[in-house]
Amino acid sequence: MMNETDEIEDVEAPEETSVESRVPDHNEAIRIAEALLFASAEPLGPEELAGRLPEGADIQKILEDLQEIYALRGVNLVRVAGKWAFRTASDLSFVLSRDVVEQRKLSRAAMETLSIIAYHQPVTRAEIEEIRGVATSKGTLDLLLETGWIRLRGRRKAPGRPVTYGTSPAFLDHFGLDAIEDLPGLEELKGAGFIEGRVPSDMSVPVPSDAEALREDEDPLDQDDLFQEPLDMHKTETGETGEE
Amino acid sequence: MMNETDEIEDVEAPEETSVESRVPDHNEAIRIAEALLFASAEPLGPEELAGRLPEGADIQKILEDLQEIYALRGVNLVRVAGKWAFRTASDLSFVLSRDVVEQRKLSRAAMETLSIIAYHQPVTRAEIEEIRGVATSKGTLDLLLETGWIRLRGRRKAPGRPVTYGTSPAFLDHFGLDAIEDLPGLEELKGAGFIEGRVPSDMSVPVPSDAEALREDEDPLDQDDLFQEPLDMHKTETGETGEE
Amino acid sequence: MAKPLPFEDVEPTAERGEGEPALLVDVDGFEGPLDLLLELARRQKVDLHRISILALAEQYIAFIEEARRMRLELAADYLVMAAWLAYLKSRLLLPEPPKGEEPSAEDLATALALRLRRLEAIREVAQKLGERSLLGRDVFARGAPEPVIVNRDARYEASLYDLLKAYAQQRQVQFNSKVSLHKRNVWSLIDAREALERLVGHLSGDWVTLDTYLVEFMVEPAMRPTVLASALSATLEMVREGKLTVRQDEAFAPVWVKSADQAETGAQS
Repeated sequence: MMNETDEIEDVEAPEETSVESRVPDHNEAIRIAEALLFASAEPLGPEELAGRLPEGADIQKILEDLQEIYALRGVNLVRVAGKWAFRTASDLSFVLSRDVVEQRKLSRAAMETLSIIAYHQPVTRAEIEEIRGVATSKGTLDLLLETGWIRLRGRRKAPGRPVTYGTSPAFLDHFGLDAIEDLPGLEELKGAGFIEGRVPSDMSVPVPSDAEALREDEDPLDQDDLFQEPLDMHKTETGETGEE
Repeated sequence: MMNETDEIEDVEAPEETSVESRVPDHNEAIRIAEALLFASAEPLGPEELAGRLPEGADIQKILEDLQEIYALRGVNLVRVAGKWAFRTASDLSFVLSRDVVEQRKLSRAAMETLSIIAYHQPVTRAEIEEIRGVATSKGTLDLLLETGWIRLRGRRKAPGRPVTYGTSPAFLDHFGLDAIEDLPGLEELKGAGFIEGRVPSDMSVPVPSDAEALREDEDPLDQDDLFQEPLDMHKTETGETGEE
Repeated sequence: MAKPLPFEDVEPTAERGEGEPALLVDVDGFEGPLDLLLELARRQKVDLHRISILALAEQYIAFIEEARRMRLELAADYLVMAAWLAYLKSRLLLPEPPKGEEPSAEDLATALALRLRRLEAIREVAQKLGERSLLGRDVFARGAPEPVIVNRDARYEASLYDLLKAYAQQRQVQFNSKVSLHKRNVWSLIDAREALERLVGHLSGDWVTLDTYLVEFMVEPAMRPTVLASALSATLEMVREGKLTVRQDEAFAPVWVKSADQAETGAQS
């Protein structure tokens, strides 16, 4: 018995996947990925797709092919927040915006605050105020939390342990960004020295960073914080916590 | 317009109509229709599309072209109730469903009913009720049938010809019994502390039998009985039936 | 100071054009002193790198004085900034003292210029960000998402222990209920009443213990409780109706009955 188990390892070997033999499968995999992405309002990550695609599907290639197929169509495959989603072509906004039910525009103060959080994250309220030269109302931060675009990250390891803010994947999705490094004008800001990493440069932590992992100078949120901001919580976690 | 609709049949024939002049606009109109249909929460009718498409766009042709473009894709343009919508290709519906196995505990009522069926089989619903002293809901028996642990055996040769229930091999399997006769008898139940106190001498626990063969007092099931229990059915067949 | 409304429904408060003196005192249009300073700096129409902080300070102070002359309510931070700029201005105008602990006036001016540039920079990117193709404004997600259908396949769990316990408990309940049903022979209240009424007929004003009379009804020993209970109840009822008198000398002592004096002996028997 024991010495027969060797067979098991060989089971997967025969599929040498020379591209030729893969083509029909590849097309089928493209169709599957297309259906999945098309059906979903939310972007899907490669891992999520992989779980549904035939074993051994070349996800990278599938996505590239799909992107190309749709490049000139009225619906495009775009990459947001490291995931993939179909979105209407941006040049067609003029026909579609008519549907928009009274889109509320972020006020200048809120937009500025959001930008500071995006470009300087993780950032504390005091730092935001320092840059804007004016007190930030609680309302503005609450509202940004409510949009789901910003989140409480942790607490700065500093006197008073102020809460640090950062952006969420929903922020990237809303602004059509693949990653935080794609923020417009980021390089210029860095070049001008306006975005100073508080973290020693040898740590190679990108500035700004919306990574899940906390930085050296951040502590996790306290238990209380999680209940103070139910709006934020139930964006990131699945229910449970923030429910009252 | 009307006399040109003949074209529809040879859609694939190289578009001879004055398409040339129309092409750029037509393609743009297709893109717009595509985006509108994609983004709309409801299927769109030709009139609704007409309101958004460039003046003079040939809606019929646009929809036909779109339908053709998507015919072999993972997403198809389909007509629903006279309106149009994109839908996942029907052959791919499987990718949009996921099977989740949920562990559930049997209710006390179900457990009691099951135990009576196990010990007293073949047993009718009325007999179960007599032992339990309460009415047995249809739901409880359906649920037990769904577990696959009980089965309809036959019909009692008695007025009303009530259905008789018994346990299945899956029951033995689940409860780790080699045979139904391995269920402990009265003395063993007492010995194991399941029954305390005095037991009247005339009371006994039957020796159960789950033999395939019907008993003297059982008739085979009617043809109809086999279709009365869809819950039981879709255990054996693959999905399809039980979808609502 | 502008009220920090998170969303504005109207267009952003009028673009502040140049050369419109009325705007000079429109403090409401500004997001704090730094914003006001930035606006004033923009009016110098020079690169922020080459801005004259001294000139800027003078303009700001003039602005604030004008505003106060018009009795406009000014938020404290505008005044604080004015005071600080007045101090900076005086230091910039006076010869620098020998190097001390404090940063030089030049350093302070440079730091302020840097802050202004940084604010301007973030404003620019904020604008660029807002000009992107925004989801829900310019680009749209699937309007009718087709959710993944989750087929829940319930796998039921039950242990042999639970099975046996469920069975044993029911059977035990059944044994117990059957036991009492078979063995219990109840002497009902009605039986007791009839028997007692017959008894009253036989009584001739003498005290009789209830027990002696009841013995004949206790067909089996198990019936004693039910006979006693029913008889006592019936007795009490008849006492209430004035047909019987009852007495007990002490707790647990025999119960004595006799027909009441004015008892009509009822023609029942």
